[in-house]
Amino acid sequence: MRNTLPVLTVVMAIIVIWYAGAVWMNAQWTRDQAARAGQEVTFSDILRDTLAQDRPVLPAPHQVVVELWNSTVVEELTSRRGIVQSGTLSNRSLIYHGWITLSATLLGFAIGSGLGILLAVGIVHNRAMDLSVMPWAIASQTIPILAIAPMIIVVLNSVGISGLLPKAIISAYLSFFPVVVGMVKGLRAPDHMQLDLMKTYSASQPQVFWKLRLPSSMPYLFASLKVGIAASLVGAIVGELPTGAVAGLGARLLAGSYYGQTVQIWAALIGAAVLAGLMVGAIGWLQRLTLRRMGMAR
Amino acid sequence: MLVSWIAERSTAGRALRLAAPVIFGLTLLWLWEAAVTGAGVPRVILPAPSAIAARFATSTSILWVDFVQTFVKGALSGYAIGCGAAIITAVLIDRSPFLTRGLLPVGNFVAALPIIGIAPILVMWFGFDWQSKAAVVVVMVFFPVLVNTVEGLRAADAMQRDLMHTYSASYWQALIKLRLPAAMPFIFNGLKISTTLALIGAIVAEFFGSPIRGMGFRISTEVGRLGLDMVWAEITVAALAGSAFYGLVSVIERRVTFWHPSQRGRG
Amino acid sequence: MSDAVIEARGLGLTFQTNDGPVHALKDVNLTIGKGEFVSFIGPSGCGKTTFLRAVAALEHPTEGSLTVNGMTPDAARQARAYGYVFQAAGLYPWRTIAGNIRLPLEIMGFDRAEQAARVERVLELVELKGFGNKFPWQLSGGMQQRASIARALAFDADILLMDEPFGALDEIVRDHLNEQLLALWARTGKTIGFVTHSIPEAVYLSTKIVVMSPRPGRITDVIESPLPRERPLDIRDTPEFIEVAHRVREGLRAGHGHD
Amino acid sequence: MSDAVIEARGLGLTFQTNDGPVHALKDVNLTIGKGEFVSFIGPSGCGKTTFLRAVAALEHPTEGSLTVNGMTPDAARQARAYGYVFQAAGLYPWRTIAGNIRLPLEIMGFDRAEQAARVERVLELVELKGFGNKFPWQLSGGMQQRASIARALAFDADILLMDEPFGALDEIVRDHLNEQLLALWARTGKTIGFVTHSIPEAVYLSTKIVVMSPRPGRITDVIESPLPRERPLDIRDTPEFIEVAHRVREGLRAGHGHD
Amino acid sequence: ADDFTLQLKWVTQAQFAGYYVALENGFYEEEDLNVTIKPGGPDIAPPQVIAGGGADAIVEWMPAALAAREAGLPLVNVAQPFKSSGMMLTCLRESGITSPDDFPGRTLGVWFFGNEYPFLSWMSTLGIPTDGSEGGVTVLKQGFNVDPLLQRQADCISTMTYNEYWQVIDAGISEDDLITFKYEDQGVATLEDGLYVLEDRLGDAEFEDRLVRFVRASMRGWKWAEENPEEAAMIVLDYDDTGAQTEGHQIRMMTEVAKLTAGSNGALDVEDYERTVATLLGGGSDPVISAEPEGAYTLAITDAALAD
Ligand SMILES: Nc1ncnc2c1ncn2[C@@H]1O[C@H](COP(=O)(O)OP(=O)(O)OP(=O)(O)O)[C@@H](O)[C@H]1O
Ligand SMILES: Nc1ncnc2c1ncn2[C@@H]1O[C@H](COP(=O)(O)OP(=O)(O)OP(=O)(O)O)[C@@H](O)[C@H]1O
Ligand SMILES: Cc1ncc(C[n+]2csc(CCO)c2C)c(N)n1
Ligand SMILES: [Mg+2]
Ligand SMILES: [Mg+2]
Repeated sequence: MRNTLPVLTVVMAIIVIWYAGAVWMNAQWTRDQAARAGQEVTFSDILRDTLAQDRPVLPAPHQVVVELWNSTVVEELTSRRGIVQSGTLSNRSLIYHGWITLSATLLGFAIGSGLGILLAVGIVHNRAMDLSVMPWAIASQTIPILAIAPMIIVVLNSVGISGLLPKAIISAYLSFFPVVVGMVKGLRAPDHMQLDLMKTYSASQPQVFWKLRLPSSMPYLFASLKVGIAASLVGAIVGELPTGAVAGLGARLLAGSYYGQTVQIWAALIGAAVLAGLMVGAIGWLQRLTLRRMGMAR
Repeated sequence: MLVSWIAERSTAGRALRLAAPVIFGLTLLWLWEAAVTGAGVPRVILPAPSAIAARFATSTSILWVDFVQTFVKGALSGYAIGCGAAIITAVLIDRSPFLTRGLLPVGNFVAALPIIGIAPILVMWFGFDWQSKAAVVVVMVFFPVLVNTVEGLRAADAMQRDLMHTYSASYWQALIKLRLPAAMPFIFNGLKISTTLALIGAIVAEFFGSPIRGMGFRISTEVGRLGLDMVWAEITVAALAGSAFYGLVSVIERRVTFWHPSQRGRG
Repeated sequence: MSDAVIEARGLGLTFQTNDGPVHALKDVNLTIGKGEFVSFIGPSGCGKTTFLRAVAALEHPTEGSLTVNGMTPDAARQARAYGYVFQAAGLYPWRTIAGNIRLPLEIMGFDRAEQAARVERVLELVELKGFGNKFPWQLSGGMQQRASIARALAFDADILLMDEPFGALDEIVRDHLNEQLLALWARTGKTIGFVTHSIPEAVYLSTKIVVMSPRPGRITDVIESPLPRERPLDIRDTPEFIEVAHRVREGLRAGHGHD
Repeated sequence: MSDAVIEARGLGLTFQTNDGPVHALKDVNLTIGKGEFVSFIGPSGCGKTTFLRAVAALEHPTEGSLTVNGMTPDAARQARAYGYVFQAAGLYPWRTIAGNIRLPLEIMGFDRAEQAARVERVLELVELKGFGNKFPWQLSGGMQQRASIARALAFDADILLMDEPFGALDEIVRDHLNEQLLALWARTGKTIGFVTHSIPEAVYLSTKIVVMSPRPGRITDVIESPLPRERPLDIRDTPEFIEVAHRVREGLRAGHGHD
Repeated sequence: ADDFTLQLKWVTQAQFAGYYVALENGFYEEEDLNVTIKPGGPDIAPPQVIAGGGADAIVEWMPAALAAREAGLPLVNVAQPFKSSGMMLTCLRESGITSPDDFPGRTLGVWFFGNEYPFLSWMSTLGIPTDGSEGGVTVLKQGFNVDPLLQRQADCISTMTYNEYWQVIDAGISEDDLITFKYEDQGVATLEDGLYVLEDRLGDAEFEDRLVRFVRASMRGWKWAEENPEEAAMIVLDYDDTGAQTEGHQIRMMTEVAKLTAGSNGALDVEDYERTVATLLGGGSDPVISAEPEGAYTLAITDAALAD
């Protein structure tokens, strides 16, 4: 892999900066504690203490790694609730919570990007929709989801919908918008001559769509999907809060923050970031595949 | 349908262009009012539009203070910093193939951090006032703008690039005279999506600690107090401000990317 | 001429631009009968492309009337009356050459086998056999132009509108394609509108030559060709041919003088 | 020829494509001296564009050697030795015509006043005065091509590479531009590489005519022109001219036979 | 079995141990009830949930419940397992605060979302403005944890005796470095975690019967929890789906909660109620409720539940 070296370099750089930041940001606490205890601190004391605090402002990378390891592998292999001993994933493991969030994200992304593409198709083809949908799609995005999410959940619960779907709907709500914006632009990207050619064939709207608009929207589509799937993940995590925040990375983040478990928050954050990175990476891979097949990768 | 009838007729009239969404919206509001009053939905669940309007009218000073705190201080500053940082990062990534391969995959990881996770941390780092909200906004808008800019910087076609080669243009000259203009349609996609993200981010971040003003503060407090009419009055402000913000960016987009087929086709 | 295919009366077309209106066509009167081969020649920017586009309903005249087969150009387009070769090749970059040529066939609902057969035939006609699987950017400029000609010839439109189709081709290929085009025209009786900058080409191909002059775009001369329909390549050395060519050149020069 | 500007020895260039390699150039040997005007002529797809692009360091040869001013093409490009006119106009849509022409001047750091003066001068040269404020899509095909010629002429590169620059122009504008180009060449002593499909144009302009044939692209004939440097338009009727034109046509035909 | 849904005020923790114990130990089952316990969270307003039909009963603080009543949602207290208040304001000693007189000019962290009422009425009793005006305090909307104190972004923060206070301690600040003001000690205590239902459902005999059985079983759960804090904490841990709670913290929370529930058999002490109402009505220009509530509680349910 020719990417390995650059990625490793960047990761190394981040880790170095991270350590420096941890020392710098946690030092205040160390000094305060020492002052309360009436002690002098040397630089090496600071170094030692800042990288091993229980409630650091910024946990050191190795603390997060240990937490990640413990809350995945160790938890599943050795704990009473782990998969080895109970046969099911432990509710203390990030694998379990990650999976809960991932399933809501994927469902939400499917709904959201599907809806986004449909709306974009409508907007591009129908003047009435062009004029009326977009302002409301924009307005819908300015409504803070956290404020209405509980209402959505209450309403959905009262019609008997619960579980994965309400979360997925909130996730879809956040992800459809980037897809609409990108796809409207993409579907309008064919240049005049390309459209004129279709006109001379007197091609029907669906034909223009499938043979011209859709192929030329590909670069925009993939950029939108990448943003959309990241938004889906954020949506799924947000959606976990009003569902009682019982499971999923969002619940984990929140629970971590109730109890000031900074290390646990960071572990969940890294978990979410890894999920996001993998999903965005997957779409990038799909993009390269598609563009190569379309002869557009040069 | 009424809306499509109007749309058909409105090829010329600018007033009518506005009329379609307004009529659509009024219909929606009317249905809402009817549903709430008719079906007897408890007002602690969903207040009627009329109640919201009444509350709006009597609370303009609070709404204004909240608006300044959240939108002007939190969202706008975060938006400017976040979008700027994303574009600069995209250019850095683009500048060096090494970073393209190194930073972009890592960027995918870092930039999609969920707001719920970072908001408490950023409040801890940057304090309770608008600075931490701006920081949350920075993180939220970064990714969409980054992805779109990176994509856009690849959009110049081969012949356009070859021309720059023949001039032996420096990297920066090619960037400013070719790559960035060609990337603008993409960049503006990111900027438009980010307008609404900035607002959401600033509001939601206030849920995690704030001074006792701000749209997010008011919303979460009033939900707890069952003051749902106030909640919706704030949401109305958010929707208006967000739409205006989006509209403004769209107008700028139209002026900057007038040459792109998606803009040239209309108007 | 009872069966006029294209009929323009007092046709005018003005573009509105950021710095004032551009009168691309003004007071154009022209009748093209069924089965005619009409060439348009004139200085750059005189409105040839604009006229062809108006006929194909890609631009809408701002003055006068234009009918095609007695209908509006829009209606005629709906009836799929046109094959159009654009001045620039305009191939879709995500389709191979064969895929590009297949495009109109797919749209018009030809069946698979027929599509393949036609693609094969026109690729051969424009001497691009073996390049079907290449993508447009893998072809030279002239090859792209030939592919776009093939695309327009693949289906049988009654009216063929060609905007400088052979501009980027060398003499020999050009001669070959001229012959092929004449043969096709003789065989099918299509009506052809053809923009060219080459006076010999115009004279060699056409039954009627329209000379235009710019700003605003007007017709300055319409020359009915006295040449027989049957035209071997060496007809170009006959006195009639040279005579017509001379008249065209004079018309062109006059148009330029105006500028 | 001691002061060779462009020197190709055993030059080969192969493109790798999805369905096998394409040999665009093979075993090309050519020396172009300082101040020469060299035309390239040959069937569509024979590698003319590819050769010009290789000289301008836009493609990299896979075999043999190519030097420009004794350096690699890349180094020569760095020294801003080239003006290049592409086969398609390739104007930037977000710049006006004047803005497009100004582009290389901005990049090369001419001052404001100088930029304006040069833009004005070349717009006039290509007869586009008054169109400076238009955007590319508001121009006809030929006008776009002229704008792209103006863009290449606006700055003073020592080597001018022109890929069918006059393909979309009518005879009269073309004659005018031919004369202008010759005058410019005489005045400045530039080295010019020029692709054309017009045999008379090639003969009229060049000191040396390179005839190429395709698949793989090779040089089949290099004709040193016996015509004097001073060339009025009516030189085209002299026997020497016709003689050279004949030889070129023969070379072309031979190349095609190979196909 | 009859279905019954309870909406908690906050996430699964020992604060609600009685209900989880009753569920785990089958007390509800014995009453022929099929109980669902819904955890709360930072943006779940239990009154809203009950108004939307999402729950049969909710756990809520009395100030919020009475305010909701004034806002038009007729909540009625049917049981009061918590006798005393666990709220306090915790300050760093190094801030120099020694009594409420030192508050003006300070920055105080407060929970909002309907939890601000006790604080506001305390301040208005003290005559300290909270709107940022001269001579008042600067109020911060406190997040979910004690960071503002640790980061010294606030001089004092709100804490519960059973939860946040210990987090401060756990963070490494010794009790000596802290100074606390309990609402109980300041005479402004208001009733916390009570059970509330919607008034219009109380006429329904079938519902009342279910409710009686629910309260009876819940109180059994509470008493069991008081006696067996460690086991109760473990039960809570089992029901915590987030897996974020720790054993030590929950056992300690249970121990502290037991002190607050100790004085209650479940029945509302009317004197406490009246003290709460007086606190909320009294003091300052901006009382939490503006009029003496009517019918905001009923003793009928606990009477029936505790009869045998
Ligand atoms: N990027 C590319 N990838 C693959 N093949 C290419 C590429 N560019 C050119 N070719 C092939 O190289 C050969 C020479 O192309 P070139 O463009 O040099 O021809 P040309 O002489 O300029 O022709 P024309 O007169 O039609 O412009 C052609 O067969 C073409 O298909
Ligand atoms: N979309 C447009 N907007 C504004 N002006 C235009 C537009 N299209 C063409 N024109 C103008 O109309 C005139 C005629 O253009 P047209 O393309 O018809 O010329 P042409 O005869 O085809 O020239 P050429 O031989 O160079 O292709 C030109 O002056 C051109 O600038
Ligand atoms: C928005 C919001 N913020 C803080 C709390 C804090 N709080 C109030 S009661 C309680 C239980 C004790 O731990 C807690 C933590 C809340 N409920 N809602
Ligand atoms: Mg034209
Ligand atoms: Mg070429």
